[in-house]
Amino acid sequence: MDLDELYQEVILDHYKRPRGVGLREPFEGESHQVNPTCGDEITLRVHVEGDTVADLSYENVGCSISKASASVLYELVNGANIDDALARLKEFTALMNSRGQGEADEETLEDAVAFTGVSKYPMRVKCALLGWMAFKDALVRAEAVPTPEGGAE
Amino acid sequence: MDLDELYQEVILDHYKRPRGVGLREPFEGESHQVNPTCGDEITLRVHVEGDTVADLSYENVGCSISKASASVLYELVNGANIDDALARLKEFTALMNSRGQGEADEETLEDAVAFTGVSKYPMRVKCALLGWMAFKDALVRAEAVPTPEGGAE
Amino acid sequence: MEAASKLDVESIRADFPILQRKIGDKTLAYLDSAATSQRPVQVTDAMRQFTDYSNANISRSVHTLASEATDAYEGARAKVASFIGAISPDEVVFTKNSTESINLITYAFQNAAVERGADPRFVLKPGDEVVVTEMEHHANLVPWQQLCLRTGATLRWIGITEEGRLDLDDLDEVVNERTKVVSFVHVANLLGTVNPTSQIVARAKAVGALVGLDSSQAVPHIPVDVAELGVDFMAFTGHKMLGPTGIGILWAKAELLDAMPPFLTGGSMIETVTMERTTFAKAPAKFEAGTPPVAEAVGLAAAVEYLEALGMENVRAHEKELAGYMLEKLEAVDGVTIIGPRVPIGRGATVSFELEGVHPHDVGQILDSEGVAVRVGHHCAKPTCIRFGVTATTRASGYVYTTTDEIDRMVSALDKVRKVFA
Amino acid sequence: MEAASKLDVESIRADFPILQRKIGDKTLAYLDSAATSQRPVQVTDAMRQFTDYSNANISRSVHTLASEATDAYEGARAKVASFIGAISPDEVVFTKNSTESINLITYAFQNAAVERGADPRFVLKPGDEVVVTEMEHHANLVPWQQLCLRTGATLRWIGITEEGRLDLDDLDEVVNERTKVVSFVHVANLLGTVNPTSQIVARAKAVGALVGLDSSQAVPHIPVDVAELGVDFMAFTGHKMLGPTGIGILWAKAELLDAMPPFLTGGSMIETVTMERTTFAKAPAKFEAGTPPVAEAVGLAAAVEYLEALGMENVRAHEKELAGYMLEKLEAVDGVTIIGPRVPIGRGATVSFELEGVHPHDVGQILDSEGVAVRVGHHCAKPTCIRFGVTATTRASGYVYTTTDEIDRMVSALDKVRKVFA
Ligand SMILES: Cc1ncc(COP(=O)(O)O)c(C=O)c1O
Ligand SMILES: Cc1ncc(COP(=O)(O)O)c(C=O)c1O
Repeated sequence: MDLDELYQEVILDHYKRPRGVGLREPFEGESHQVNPTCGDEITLRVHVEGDTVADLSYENVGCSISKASASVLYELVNGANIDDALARLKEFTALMNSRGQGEADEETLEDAVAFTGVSKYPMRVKCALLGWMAFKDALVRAEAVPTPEGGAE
Repeated sequence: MDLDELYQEVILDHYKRPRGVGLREPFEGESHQVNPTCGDEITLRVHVEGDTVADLSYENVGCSISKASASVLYELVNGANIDDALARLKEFTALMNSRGQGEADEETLEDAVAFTGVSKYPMRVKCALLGWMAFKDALVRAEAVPTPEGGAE
Repeated sequence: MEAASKLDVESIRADFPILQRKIGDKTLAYLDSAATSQRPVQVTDAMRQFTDYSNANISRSVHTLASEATDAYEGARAKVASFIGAISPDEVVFTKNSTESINLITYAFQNAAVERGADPRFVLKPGDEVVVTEMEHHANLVPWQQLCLRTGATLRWIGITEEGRLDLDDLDEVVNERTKVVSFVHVANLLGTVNPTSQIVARAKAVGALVGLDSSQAVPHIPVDVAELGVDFMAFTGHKMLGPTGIGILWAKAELLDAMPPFLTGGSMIETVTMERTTFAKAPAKFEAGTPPVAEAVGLAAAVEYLEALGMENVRAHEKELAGYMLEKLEAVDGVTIIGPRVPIGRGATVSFELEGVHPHDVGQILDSEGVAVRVGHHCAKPTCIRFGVTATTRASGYVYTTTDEIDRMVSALDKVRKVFA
Repeated sequence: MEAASKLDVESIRADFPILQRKIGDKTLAYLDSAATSQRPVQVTDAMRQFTDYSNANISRSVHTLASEATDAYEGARAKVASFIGAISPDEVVFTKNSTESINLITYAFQNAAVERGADPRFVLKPGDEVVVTEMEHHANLVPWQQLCLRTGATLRWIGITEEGRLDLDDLDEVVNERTKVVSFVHVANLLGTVNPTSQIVARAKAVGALVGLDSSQAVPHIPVDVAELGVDFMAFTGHKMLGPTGIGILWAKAELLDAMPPFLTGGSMIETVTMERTTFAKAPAKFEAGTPPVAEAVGLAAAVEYLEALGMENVRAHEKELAGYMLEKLEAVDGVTIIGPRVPIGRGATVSFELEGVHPHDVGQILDSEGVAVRVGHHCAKPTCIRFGVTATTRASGYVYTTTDEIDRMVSALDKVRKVFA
């Protein structure tokens, strides 16, 4: 069990000092996600201006991984172009599902690279993805992206 | 597998030439019993006069053990005093549930002694008891004996 | 169709310790695989290894054992999904047996009747019809009967020809605009008939009915691909396919599972719970309340691997040979009448028969004394028995480990039966 | 109460191969037995021996294997019955887990609502009330919620005191003339509380309500006697009592089982079947549709034998000591708050706690890196979490093989947690 791999400095730092936390106005889409196994929750809002994520705001209860992940998400997508944000969402999701086999691109994922180790812990992947799933869903609700087949995840 | 123990001459003889078969009138109690595992069935009637089983009549489909057993039942209880018949019923049931450990009394059980071997074959005990259960139930229905707790078996 | 390679039955038999078993002084000839198959060491070893090394409850904690157990359980789901050609593991629900799988479907209808906003496909009313066949196992008959009793819908059925085939002459009448669901047996457990599915499935689709299969006797014996079959749901069971007892499978289209109300409720199937109100997880979790059969899933995965290594085409070819051999030998026995198809086409290696003047119980008993294990009774298919005017039959059934030698032993034991009851 | 003899934990541990398991380079300290217990070799050996020697489907044929399998299965039923003081094996129904056992009861009510001539005790109408507690596992809450939703009955519950005990002050108000059934947890899986039963049972009887227990966490840990408890039904589960997954138990009074409509329907639970109509077998067969968990019943019987050999009084005494030790050590850790009773009286060796400023997921993860397996999350008892204002807890739970040494390891690992999250 290489704990350091999981609890990287970057992650602990985001956990202790989360960026962008709080629910703000205005917003076009809001999503509430629950991790049924542990009861962790996030409420996340997006405010879209043109093709930009003008604000991403959230409140959450959860473990270090889920809280740090939401904070990193904020840093990565707040103020970003929606297409770029979606690309990062896709990249991060793939990394999390890679079971430790993924190669993270520091260029695009920045601090989120620190989550590479999490993908080796299947029971924690859901924690890391909770905020990102909420982001995806909030974009759909904001009608900033089309509804996926079978509804939002 | 000592087959001879199961398929005694006496049993095969009763199977091939069943005694007392056929449904007759008059009767006060009739019982229909099914063995849910194999679908074997018996319909059995009792005609009671005073404290005597004045007639026991039946029709059945089933294996050699169940048919021979009904035939032996007829021989043992037809024309008998009800108390004696019940004593035999009790004795025979105990013998069948003895898992090969029971000692049969030839004095009271007569041909039914041949069923001692059947008690070693748990899957066949139900066959041997089918007619006897019907007899017990028919007596209850004829109001010749009190209703047992929880209804007839 | 002839398979290129055959099964190496001798080396298969070495994997099944029970085949060394003596019954009295005779070696066991196990011809009762349609009731339950035997398990190879690969299955028992996998379960033992799991229990002694990784045992934990799943999906509920972050410790290493729980993670390994969850991986093993979900891995089994994925293996079963790919074995039957499901597009996603999420379409596979683990139950306790085929019977629960079918009840899960019938209770979806029953619960939809008392739930607000239920999917109209699951809402049955008087005038609606449900269709089964006359050759069902009780597992695919009684739940539908009960459902009809409770909703006022009408149960209808497709009959059986004298040869033991489905009588499709009046299919268009039986399956009609009033039909909401058609559920029928894929391979019949008493008759051995392998039912052609496409005509019934097409007709069901044409009238807008849901259509499902009881494939309890199919998945173990023939290649099965749910996409190819075009059905909406399918039930089968672990213990008939070299796997353990205690695990069954319901496959259903994702979209259908989403539309179905939950059945058993409790832990692990919820999204959130307060004292007042519960919301539910997505399928398959939605249908798996409580601790699932974890070790059994591990065993089932090993069984599927075993069958995949043999190749289901080879399994089918082997059983086709067995069926032909059984039919030929049995037909030659004095007083034997086969109940079910008498040619090894569109049938499996499960053969029911009557021996004139001897009750199946007695046939089975005497065969047992020769070490030959067959099943006798109504085989949980009483309506089929009624159709053929018998109360019970003797049934011999083969599987991957069955030899023609064992069939020969059964046939000679029938001579002994005739002697005892001459 | 002090037991005369204690458990010989070292020799017990030798029976559990998994306790030799290494997590990384640390030996496993398994403190998650409340989620699922481990299995001794006696259980796995019994199942293996059955599978390799006697495996067959039960009650369905006359051959030797079927007869042995039926004996083994029915023998397991008798063993379980005597273990819990049931007057007859026929009062014991095998299910797949506790969750199914409880659903079997709730569906008896649901089916009674749509069946003609149903026993009035099972017919719920608007105005009728069902009582549970706030400390239920979801398994004994969600099924009753669903039942109330579907019948219009009202769900009520007994609250929890700050100390984690049932608040019985307003018992007479909560359980009243409108109450038709009271179902409550015997030992709470999150709080560890062992609930006193007599007062609730007496009140339920006084108002003519049926009363049952979720004894999933009780039967494995303390002596349980259904006659003494005076309840009408009780649910528990194999995998928490040294037995395998895939088997659960419902005990209910014979008279009640007779009065209940069937739940799952299909093979082996019928008396006779035609295409039109089915009549049902008597209990317990009536409630055991399809192939039951035969090998699992064999394993469960071996588990019961193992527990009987230890003596349930000794098991209780051992766990009382563990509980006391755990509470004492945990209370001494900086930042730890126990959720549930803080004295080892009327509680089991299952202790939930919070560590200030650290989420249970992170606690569990770091404990795991030290080889210590605890469970973290809501433990399928979200309402209890809400009651105590937490979303999740860390829970350590001991059993017959648990040592104080393992508890020490957990406590020192908590230091490491505090360091990482300082
Ligand atoms: C109190 C209690 N009830 C019910 C259950 C459910 O048991 P199972 O998961 O075996 O159905 C559990 C265990 O998870 C429990 O602790
Ligand atoms: C055709 C068919 N359907 C359903 C079943 C029921 O399977 P299970 O007993 O595993 O529920 C069986 C086997 O008994 C069967 O042969």
